Amino acid sequence: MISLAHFIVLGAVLFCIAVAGIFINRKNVIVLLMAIELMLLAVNTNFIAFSRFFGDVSGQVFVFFILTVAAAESAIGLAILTLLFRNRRTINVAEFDDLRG
Amino acid sequence: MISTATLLAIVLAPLAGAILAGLLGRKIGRTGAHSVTILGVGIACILSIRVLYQLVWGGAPAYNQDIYTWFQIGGIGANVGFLVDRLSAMMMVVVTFVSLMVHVYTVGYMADDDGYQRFFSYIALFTFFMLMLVMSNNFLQLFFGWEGVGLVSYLLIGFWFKKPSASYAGMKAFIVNRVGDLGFVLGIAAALHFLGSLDYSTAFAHAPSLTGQTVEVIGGHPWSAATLICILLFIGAMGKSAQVPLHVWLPDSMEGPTPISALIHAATMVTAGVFMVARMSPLFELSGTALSVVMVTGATGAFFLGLIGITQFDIKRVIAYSTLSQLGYMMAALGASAYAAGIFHLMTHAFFKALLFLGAGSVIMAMHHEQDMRHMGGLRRYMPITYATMWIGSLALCGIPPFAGFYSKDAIIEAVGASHVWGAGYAYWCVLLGVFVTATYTFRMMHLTFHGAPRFRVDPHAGHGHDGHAEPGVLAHAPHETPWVVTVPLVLLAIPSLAIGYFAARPLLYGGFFGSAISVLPAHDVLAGMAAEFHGPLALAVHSLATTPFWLAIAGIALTSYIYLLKPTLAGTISKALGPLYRIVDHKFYFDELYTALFARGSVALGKALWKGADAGAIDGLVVNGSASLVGRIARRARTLQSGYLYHYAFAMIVGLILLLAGFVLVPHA
Amino acid sequence: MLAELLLVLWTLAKVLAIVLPLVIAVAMFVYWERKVIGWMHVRMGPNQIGPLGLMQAFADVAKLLLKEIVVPTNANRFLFFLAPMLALVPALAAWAVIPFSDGLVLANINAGVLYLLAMTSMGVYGIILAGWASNSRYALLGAMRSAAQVVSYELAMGLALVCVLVLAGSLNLSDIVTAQSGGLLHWFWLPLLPMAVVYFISGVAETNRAPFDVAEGESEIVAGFHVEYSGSAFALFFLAEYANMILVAFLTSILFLGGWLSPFPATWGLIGHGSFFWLLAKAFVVAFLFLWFRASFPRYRYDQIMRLGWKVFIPIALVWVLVAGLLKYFHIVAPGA
Amino acid sequence: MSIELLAFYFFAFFAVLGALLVISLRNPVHAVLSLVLTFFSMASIWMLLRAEFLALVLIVVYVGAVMVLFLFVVMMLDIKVAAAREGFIRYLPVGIGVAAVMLAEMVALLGVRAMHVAPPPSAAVMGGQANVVWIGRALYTEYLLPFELAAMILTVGIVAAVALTLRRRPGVRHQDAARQVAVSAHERVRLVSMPAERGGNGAQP
Repeated sequence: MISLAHFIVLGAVLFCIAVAGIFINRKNVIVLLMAIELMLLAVNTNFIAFSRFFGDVSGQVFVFFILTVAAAESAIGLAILTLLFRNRRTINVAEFDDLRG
Repeated sequence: MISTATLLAIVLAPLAGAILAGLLGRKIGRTGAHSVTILGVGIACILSIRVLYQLVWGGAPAYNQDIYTWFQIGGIGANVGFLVDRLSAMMMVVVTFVSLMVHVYTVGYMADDDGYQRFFSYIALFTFFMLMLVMSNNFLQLFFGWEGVGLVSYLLIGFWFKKPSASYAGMKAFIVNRVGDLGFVLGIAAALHFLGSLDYSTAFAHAPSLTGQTVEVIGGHPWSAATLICILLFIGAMGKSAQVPLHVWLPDSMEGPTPISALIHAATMVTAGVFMVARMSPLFELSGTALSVVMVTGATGAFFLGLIGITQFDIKRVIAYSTLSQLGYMMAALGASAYAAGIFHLMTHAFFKALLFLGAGSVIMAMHHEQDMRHMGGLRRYMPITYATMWIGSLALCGIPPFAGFYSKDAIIEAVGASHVWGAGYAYWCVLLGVFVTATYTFRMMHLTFHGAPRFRVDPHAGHGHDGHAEPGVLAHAPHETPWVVTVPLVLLAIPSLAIGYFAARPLLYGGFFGSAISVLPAHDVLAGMAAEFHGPLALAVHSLATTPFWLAIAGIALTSYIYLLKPTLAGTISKALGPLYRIVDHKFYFDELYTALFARGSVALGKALWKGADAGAIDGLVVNGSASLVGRIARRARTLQSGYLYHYAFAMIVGLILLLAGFVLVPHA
Repeated sequence: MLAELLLVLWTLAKVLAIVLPLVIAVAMFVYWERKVIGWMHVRMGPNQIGPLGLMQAFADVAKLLLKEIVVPTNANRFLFFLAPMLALVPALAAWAVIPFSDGLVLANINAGVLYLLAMTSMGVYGIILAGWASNSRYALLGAMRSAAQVVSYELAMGLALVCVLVLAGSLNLSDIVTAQSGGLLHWFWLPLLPMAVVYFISGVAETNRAPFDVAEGESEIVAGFHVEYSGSAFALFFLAEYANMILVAFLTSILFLGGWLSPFPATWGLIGHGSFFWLLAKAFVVAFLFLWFRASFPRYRYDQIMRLGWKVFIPIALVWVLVAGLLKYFHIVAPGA
Repeated sequence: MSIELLAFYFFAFFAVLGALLVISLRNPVHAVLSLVLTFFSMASIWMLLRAEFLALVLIVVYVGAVMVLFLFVVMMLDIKVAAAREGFIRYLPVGIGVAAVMLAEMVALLGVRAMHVAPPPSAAVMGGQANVVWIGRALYTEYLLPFELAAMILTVGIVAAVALTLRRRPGVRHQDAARQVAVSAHERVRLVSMPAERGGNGAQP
């Protein structure tokens, strides 16, 4: 029988994979961005699962907004990335340390 | 009736002059500066004489009124007000008259000084403060005037601030006075605490309640409250009136211009202590101990500090030590409860000491700012007026009848002799021998300065200037009599020095002149006993020819005349023969050395310890630099956290998230 | 369990019933295209193989299947082979929600229009990956052009769809068709005429057909994203492109031309009733337009394509969304039935 | 095991596989495609949750647009794969450790056992409406203002993205449609009066 736990655990697994991805691919901005997208996906899955199991539309509405914002975020993020590459000829995060104290 | 407006005019006229001369000195020029200040002080002088006249002959009652409320704290009012009775009126006349004389004299003395306007501003300001002190009707205003004159004194001692010795002397005067002022402030506070008011009349009205009250300054030793208050106040007087052992600043204050020495450090300011003790007579009368302290201190100064005068060669210093000695006389009189005698001597001393100082200043001018008597001599031919007036001053100082000093000093010696407070015997010997000492140093000065052969040389090619000479004892011009602005004050001061004693002795000493201004317990009233033997000034003068003090004075004059006029080499021989004794006196009883070792070195060492240890070490090193470097060190560590690497921040967030989750997992749910 | 298994098998059968005719339709469409363009160019077109050259398309298929697939050096083999499939799968998957007639639909889902958008938007992957995996500059350039073009026109297309579903009040394609019932004038082409045009032209651009075929651009970049493909791999792209064309033709028919509905009153008997053949006929006409365009128009320049998409179609579509909303709000256009 | 559960495991497997590939693949293009796989699988899982609208929006928005953008960027930027992969092996254990700890914590915290509840009938949940209608009603009534706000965010996002990446390169020819339309006849042709050439080997007299 499919249950709420299935979806929640799936979300948790995806989230943790994304966390691991951030740890492992520390130099690659694109993979970092993708890991963030993965996290959002995991979170969204939880929202939808709860919405479904509790019969509350708010969860899905929230996912809708998250998708909206995330789309805008990745668009701007990629634009910034393009600019970065244009100016620095690299997307290696290790070389973006202008804010070092 | 004395009008408030008159009193305000007396006080404010010198202040206005001071402000005009001080702030607009450049605009109004030299003539303007001395005109406004002389005008201001002149107005004050004339009005003061009128006030005194009203009080003494006009039958006007004493004026005691608050004019302005300065502030009010918890029932304690600080007011500006005037108490003008015969005591203060007499002081006002003395102050303004001497001040006026000095103003006029200064026109000549400072004629070619750069700080001309500044000087006039200062002395006018001094007159204002002194009047505030004298006319005050409460402790706080008294303190205001007290500090004000101290400030001006500091400014004027260091008037030639480019001269290091003058600067140091100014600072010395200021610091020594701080010691006295501390006691004074504590005394005022104690008076306020026990008497509940700053106002004289209220406070004195409560004075009898002090009897029996005790206070434990040191645990287990109850002190009489009256004694405590009086001794604390007297410590203030010791500072201001240069009593042993706080006298050390006065000789050094001679670094200031001579008119200042005359005005502040002889006639007026230094007598503020005497005036204050007289003013506080209702309090002092309550404490026999305090009177003893006053008398012993004064008498000690009168004799021992006079001794120092014999060894000095600087003409102004001789007069300065003479002042110390005479202040000692005044204090001794106060200690004997002969307040009137003390004040009487204060007045006569103001005239003849101002005269002597101004005369000395005249000599110094004539000698082109040479002060060393070893390079003088025979000046009587060059400056007859100065010579004549100086003679009058000297005789007054020595107490030769019928000069002013005779009456006051004789009264003091008698009063001390008649006193029964503890230490009166010692004090009597001191003041008695002091007469001989006084005559000795006075005529030593006269002989060295005016008699004998000149010990200077006139050389038109020698360097000429205010700062001194290329060679000591060499003058560019021959000495000459000083201009009229100098000699007129000398003459005007010589008149009271000559005659005031004769006219004032009876009313002041025995006529109850001061009335309620001074209160004396019957047990202490020595003057009353003396009044019985008083048969008029002339009779007293004649009678004195048969008394010890007169012959002691004559002996002093004769001795010095013999040594300095007939056997000039004898002085050196005697000083050699006396050896260590001479050295002790010559070094002023090693007071300065003692203070230097004890306080100066001590405070330097303390300061150094505080500087190195507390300031540089604790505050700079630990607190300031320490905290700064601590911040720096923490920041250096913390800075490494801010790597600028995106993933480090991501790590931090994730680790935080994990910890948060762990917290939720580990903490059981409520 | 058995019932579920049977359901899966039945669904598979239905899928086959759609895909197989579709593939044959593609083959015949290619033949028809060559014939029509030939006639328009006053030439014969294919006429050698089979009667009237009918078997030409099948011959081509055979040829392509038999040809060797050449993989360029340094090409990404996995993606190189994945790309054609990624191109074809969405093209075929989209057919799942197409209602061929009343009730005749593989998956009558509520969000059919969204599903269509989703599938068409995925077609771009095939193109991009093909271009990138080929390790060829021409291919990559073509892929980039194509991808940008597809993404741009998808917006206008989506907005046109929004207009339709505002009027229909449903995302279900069958419902949309039903909403147009009531005769020729009730079809959405009339109230949404600009949108119909925008949708169709966007469809042409989406499928990279002439005059928007800069992704292939034979005269500039040889053959664009599939320049390195040969044999059956190329055939898959070919199949996907034509399947998409037919899909756009069907969708235009369904969304704006009343789908299976008859233009004639129901009283007219057989031709007055809606049926699959009406849809086929409409789609045929629309598909013909593709061929006509190709034969008539010169190719757009790339910047002109972009300008048309962003500065003409999207503003028009945005305005018409408002118009459609007003039409609906004031009941000027009420869904039929 | 119901077919729904089977489908769940099937899609979940691909979702997790895709996610693992995203973070471990060397080639960013492959990583992007893996992410597409994950998105696709998760969209299917959302379908299982009867969230059709969001599932399709996920595909339209993410697979159809965002990931295409990613692909674009990855392809256009000349990424040095080796540098980007620096320290992969070194940080692998840390990453796995952190992820494992986190997963354990999450599972413990969520109390997975307590969630073994069967889903309620979807029709009952949505009040008999289609999923799209369900969400639509909520969006346009209760969440109208946030919805408008989301639209604003998207607009700003577009403007920002364009403004950031727009660059005017000198020397590039642009077509100015307005000028083309507004052109007048005398601007099209320029008549040049050329003086006759003298001398040379021309045949002019």
